[in-house]
Amino acid sequence: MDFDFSDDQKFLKTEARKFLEGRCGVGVVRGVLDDPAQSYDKGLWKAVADQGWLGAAIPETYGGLGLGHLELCVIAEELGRALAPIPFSSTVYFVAEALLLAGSETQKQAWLPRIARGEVIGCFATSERAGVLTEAQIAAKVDGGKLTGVKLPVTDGDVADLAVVLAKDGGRSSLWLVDLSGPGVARETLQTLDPTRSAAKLTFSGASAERLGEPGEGMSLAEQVLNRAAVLLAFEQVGGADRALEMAKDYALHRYAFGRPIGSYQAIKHKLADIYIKNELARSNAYYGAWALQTGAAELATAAAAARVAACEAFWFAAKENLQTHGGMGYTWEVDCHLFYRRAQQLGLVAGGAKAWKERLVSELERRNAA
Amino acid sequence: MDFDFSDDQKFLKTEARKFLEGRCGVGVVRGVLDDPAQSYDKGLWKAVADQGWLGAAIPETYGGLGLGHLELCVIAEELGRALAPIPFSSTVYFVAEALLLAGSETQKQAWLPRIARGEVIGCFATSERAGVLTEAQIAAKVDGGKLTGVKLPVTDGDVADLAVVLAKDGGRSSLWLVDLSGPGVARETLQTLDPTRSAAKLTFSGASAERLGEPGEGMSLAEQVLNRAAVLLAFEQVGGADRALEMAKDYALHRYAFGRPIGSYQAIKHKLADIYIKNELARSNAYYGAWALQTGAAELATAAAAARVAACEAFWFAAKENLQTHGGMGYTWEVDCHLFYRRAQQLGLVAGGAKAWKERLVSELERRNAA
Amino acid sequence: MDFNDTPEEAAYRAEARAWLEANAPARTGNGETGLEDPVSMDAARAWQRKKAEAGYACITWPKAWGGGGGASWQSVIFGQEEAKVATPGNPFAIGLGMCVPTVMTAGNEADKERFVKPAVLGEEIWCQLFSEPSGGSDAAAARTRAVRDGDDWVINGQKVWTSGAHFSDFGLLLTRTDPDVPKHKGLTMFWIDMKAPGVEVRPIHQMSGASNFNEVYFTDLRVKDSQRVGAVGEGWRVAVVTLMNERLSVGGGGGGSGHRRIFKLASDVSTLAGPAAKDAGLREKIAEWFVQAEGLKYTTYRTMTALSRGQTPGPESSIAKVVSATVMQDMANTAMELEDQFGIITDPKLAPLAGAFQSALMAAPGMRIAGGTDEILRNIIAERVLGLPQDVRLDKDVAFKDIPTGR
Amino acid sequence: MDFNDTPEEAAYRAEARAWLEANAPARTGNGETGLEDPVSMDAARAWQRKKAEAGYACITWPKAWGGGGGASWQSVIFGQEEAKVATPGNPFAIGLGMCVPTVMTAGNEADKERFVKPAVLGEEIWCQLFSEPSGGSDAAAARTRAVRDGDDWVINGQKVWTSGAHFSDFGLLLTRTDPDVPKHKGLTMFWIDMKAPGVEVRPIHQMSGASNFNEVYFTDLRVKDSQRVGAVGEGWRVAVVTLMNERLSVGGGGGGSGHRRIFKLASDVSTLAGPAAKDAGLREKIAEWFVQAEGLKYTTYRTMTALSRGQTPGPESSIAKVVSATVMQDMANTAMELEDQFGIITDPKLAPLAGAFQSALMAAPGMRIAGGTDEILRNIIAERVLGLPQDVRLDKDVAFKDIPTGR
Repeated sequence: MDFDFSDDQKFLKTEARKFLEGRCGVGVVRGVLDDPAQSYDKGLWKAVADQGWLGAAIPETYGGLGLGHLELCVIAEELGRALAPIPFSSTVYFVAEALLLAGSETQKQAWLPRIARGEVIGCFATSERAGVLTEAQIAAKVDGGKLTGVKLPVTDGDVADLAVVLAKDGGRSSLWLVDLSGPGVARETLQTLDPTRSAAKLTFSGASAERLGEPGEGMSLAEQVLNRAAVLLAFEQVGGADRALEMAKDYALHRYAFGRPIGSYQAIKHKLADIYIKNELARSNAYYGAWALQTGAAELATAAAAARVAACEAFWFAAKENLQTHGGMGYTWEVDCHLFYRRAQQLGLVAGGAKAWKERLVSELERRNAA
Repeated sequence: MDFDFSDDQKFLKTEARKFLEGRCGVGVVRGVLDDPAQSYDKGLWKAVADQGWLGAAIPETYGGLGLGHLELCVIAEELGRALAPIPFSSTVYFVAEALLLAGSETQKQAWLPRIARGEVIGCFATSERAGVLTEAQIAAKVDGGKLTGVKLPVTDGDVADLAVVLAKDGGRSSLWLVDLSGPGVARETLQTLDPTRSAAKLTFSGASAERLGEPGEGMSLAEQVLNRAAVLLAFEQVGGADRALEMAKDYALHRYAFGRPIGSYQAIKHKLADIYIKNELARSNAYYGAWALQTGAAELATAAAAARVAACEAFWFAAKENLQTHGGMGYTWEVDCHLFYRRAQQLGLVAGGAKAWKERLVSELERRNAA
Repeated sequence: MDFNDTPEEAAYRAEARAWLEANAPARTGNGETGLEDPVSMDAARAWQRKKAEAGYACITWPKAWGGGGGASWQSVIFGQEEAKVATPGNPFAIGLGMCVPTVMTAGNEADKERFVKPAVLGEEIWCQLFSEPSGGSDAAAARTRAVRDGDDWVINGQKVWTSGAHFSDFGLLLTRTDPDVPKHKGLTMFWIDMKAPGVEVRPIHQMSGASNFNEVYFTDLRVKDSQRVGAVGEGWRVAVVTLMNERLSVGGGGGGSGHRRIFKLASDVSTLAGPAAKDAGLREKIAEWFVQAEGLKYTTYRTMTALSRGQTPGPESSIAKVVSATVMQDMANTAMELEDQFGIITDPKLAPLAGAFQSALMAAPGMRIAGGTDEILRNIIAERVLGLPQDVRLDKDVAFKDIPTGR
Repeated sequence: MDFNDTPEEAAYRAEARAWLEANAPARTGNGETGLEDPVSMDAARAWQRKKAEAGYACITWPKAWGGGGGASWQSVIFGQEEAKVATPGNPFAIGLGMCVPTVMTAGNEADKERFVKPAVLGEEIWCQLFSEPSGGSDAAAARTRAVRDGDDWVINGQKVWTSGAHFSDFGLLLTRTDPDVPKHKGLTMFWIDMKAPGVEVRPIHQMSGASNFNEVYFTDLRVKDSQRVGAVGEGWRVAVVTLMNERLSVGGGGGGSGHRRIFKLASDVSTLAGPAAKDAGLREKIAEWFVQAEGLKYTTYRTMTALSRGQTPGPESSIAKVVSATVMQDMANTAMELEDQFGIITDPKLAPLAGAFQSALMAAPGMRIAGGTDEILRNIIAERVLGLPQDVRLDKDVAFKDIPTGR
């Protein structure tokens, strides 16, 4: 039994934290927050690419470091902790994973090395309207290699070079690769709950689309991509939740009321204990997801759903109660609590909300119990 | 606007409390708890009958006091507070209400005066198996005036003289009056979570049954009876919940830990504040239910469901957190916390669980919003 | 128990309604937007004057002070009727609800003569200057210093979370006049002219983007000793009068319309299993929220009934905010889950219900804090309602300057 | 990260499994009932001796003391394998987990010689006598008096919540030897003979009907000064050693099977909308409970991994009980709602799943209290894990006899 990261992986984590503390201070995050024209921090993106993180889980044959998913998990945790305002998840957890999962040799050769080098930003375009994504919901369609339809919200869609799009071709849906630099693509940046992570409305009018994976397998492939992304996002969420807990703890130790640190009052102590409990449960579920992702285990669907459900709950709870612990100051623009409150929602919604994942989890359990 | 009980009603409440403090101390409750042979306290039943409470809402023409349902509500609150171990709810909230709602003149004349005098104990027999009561669930049937089938659990069924039974006659169900002293009735007392309120399995094999209300209207009549009972039970629950809060408060004031009353620690203070909040919300919803019951308002279905949902939540929370506040002692047989924990479940299940009532409430709201 | 008026109440209501119909325009919109509209000062002042002249402003105050000389049940009824018509925003609430009553209780005769009537007539607006950055939930920890200088006092310091400071004419200011005695003993209250030199008002930028509060800075602000409200060192006693007036105000019924909104959303979106409106999990939550909103509504009715009967309302109203703020946050978060990926969009042109739930999500944290945090309100319920002991206090018997403080 | 053993671990596991298969009967039943069976003393003693002789009892203890002289990862692996086979109940846990290690740390040489080996061999059983009726969560508030009398001490008082007192040979007893000094300074620890005159054991009747704990009364119990464990007045230091050993024991994975049980129930009953198994509200709850149970399971794996790597486990294990006890109570209450009217029935012949959820409902309150209440555990997490300050203590610097107490 060895249910923890290796010393090498922990070293990578420490290095990543040091790196991000230097390159991704809160000033960088606020830079993107306060400037509507800025969708992400280009300097940080470049620096992260130079670290090779974009290709951490991309095999060397495709220009990556070929380290593996466990290494990507520890990087994800640190990116989440730092609220990194870059299109990392869209590019790496969604698009690179989709290519690794379903791409042809040519497609992998064409895109993965450029992704690893940071030359290509990716986005994953599935949603078209409010509500849980279902096959029936999809109106976008491809005819003779040309894509028409509207996708929103598309995280990082306003800055992406390459999109993986879920669209129908005949009756059933498939995944499609769309080079967004081509004609027939209109983008509109959206106002969202978390301006530190951009999102767009993509309107396709006859854009060239190349099929990714088997025809008609779109929903099932999308779900497999979501399972992989859910595990990686869970680490970002755990990183953010732990940081929110540290903020709350630090404030509770140094803020005094009635002559005592507020951290000496049980209302605050127990609130923070509850955050800690949820964070540990989320971390343990995320570790199991990491194991399943790394080993390609049959349990991935269950493990990913459990990791996501626990992580969404933990980050949301930590973010809102950290803000509450800060009292009036926590509600101001100047104090950073709202950055975590916003990001908790962004990460909680980007791969679909927890409610839908609970249903997926229980369906998996039913399958198991039946078997 | 006059949204409170009148001075006369409050006087009745005070008198009822004094009376029950004298006649229904915890010793009386434990007498029934500890003696399996004792299904209820006969002395208390007699005394309550002598007070005329059984007929508080029964018109004088049928031998009652004809006071009205608001008066019955204040009595119910005190009975709940005292954990009265008597078949009051079955006899008054269910059977008497069923007779008032659907009984023929003859049926009312035959039974209500005897109920008011305390000569007849009633029971309401609907459930046959685990799960929410539905028309499909009912197997009991009446053929040529003879009832066959099994009903369980039937609260107070082991001591009742008269049963109102939900059973089919042809395809659809009706309500039936069954004199349990007649032939074709077998009873078996059940082990339950709350031995201070008895329940039985009733097996009918050709017992004489007389229809109560319109044929085929069984489910709808049962629901109307349940709506009335739900409001009255809500007052018992609010009474119990308030008493549980008082117990917790009293203990928290006099139990010391680390040199301070435990009631000076926020963990306890906020726990008790939360009990208070739920109790007040339950009380206010119960008051609205009382108004709807008294005035026969169209809102009764909504008001009754809201009153029951709030009351179930309040009593359960107050009972379990009162026990928790008492720590190890609270878990012992000798301390009274478990009496409230048991009764909270008994009252929470006797008219059907909160989950089903939430569904009823939302269906009513949909109907309203549609209208 | 009866929702109908007594003949006397009915008569007063008819009279009030007639007057309102004659004097106020019919309401437009859903009745909620009114509260969110920016305050139009002139309209507000005009409306306040109209009410005052008709005896409908400060209904329970003596006529001599410009009030209506009426009973509290009358002010309840008028309030209900006024809520049904479109009225301008109310910038007078804090002054007439807290500051001026304090002056009437603790101020000198000259001040009463000077201030009460103009306030009732809407000519002068007041704000309350108690909270400080270092104080937070602990108002008695005020550090703003007032130092005696001949016949004047010189004031330096900062207040925070002040509503309406930017449009107020006067403020009720809690200061520290003696740091060498225990915190509750070294405070003194003054009224100040908000337009005087040495007073600077800055808006506070909230996470929601709005700015409903101000910071107020005092730099060598000179006030006359005659502006003192109450004796030197009696400031906390005076402040308690103000805060008691605040608690007496009936806590609003709270978010009863929420369940309709989420029903609307649920009928527009689907879950993995089908239409969200049929989702049993959502339906259970809707039932729970509805029951809480109804509970608050009828709790308010109970409070109003006590008023109508000439009794002082019980403590029930203290539960309103702690319940409604949490419901608001839970409901908004649930709505995000229903909207799924789409929930991130705040653009009113694209988001379901014009982004109502996204706005609620960003407003809810403020609701849980402003006017007493969830934690402070639970303390208040535990101590004032249930009579549980205060937590251990280390700040009561030492000189204020010696009380430990954070960084 | 992988669930497989290292070659070294695998070898040890194979060896242990072989030994277990040769020496222990194959498990029958679902693996849970074993824990509920009444302790069969003789079988338990025999099994313990067998393990001790094979070096599988107290694996990490020195061979000289009868232990296995092994590493903690070995004891983790043996524990996993032993859990797979049917073994008698374990009445030795408290003695070997807490009492005897305390004697080994704080006791004198003679006591170590006398007690360690017989305990390891299962010949002698120990219980821990710390809690008192007036103490509750506050073990250092012990009032049981030990008064010096020549070479003896005379002990009077009462302990409570003692597991296994009725079948124990010896007990580790925390006493008050000096009420005139602060509470933590006036305590002294002794070992006592549970069969000695002056010791009376009474079972505690729990609300569930069971009696898993005892009260123990001491009336003029005489012990020799040589039975003292640690110096006079050092009792609390000694007790802390005992309690630390308690906290080191890995908190169990917690209720992983619960979701299967409630699935079973849900497939047997229906709601107003149809089969309960399709009820979205229930399904969400099942997902939440499952995620918590899994979280605890993998948290335990993380702890075991730390042990296997020769590190001291982190504080993660402190969350197990506070989570699982609450889940147990919520799940049981939800099951009652699903069973609806029928839920009240406890008769195993009639109740769904033989009344498993009714039993859980009545057991859960005890779970939330025994071994540290929810509130105390949250204090421990906040203080020892997060490093937040202790609450204000009024009981530290005054003489024990002057500490305020309740009625």
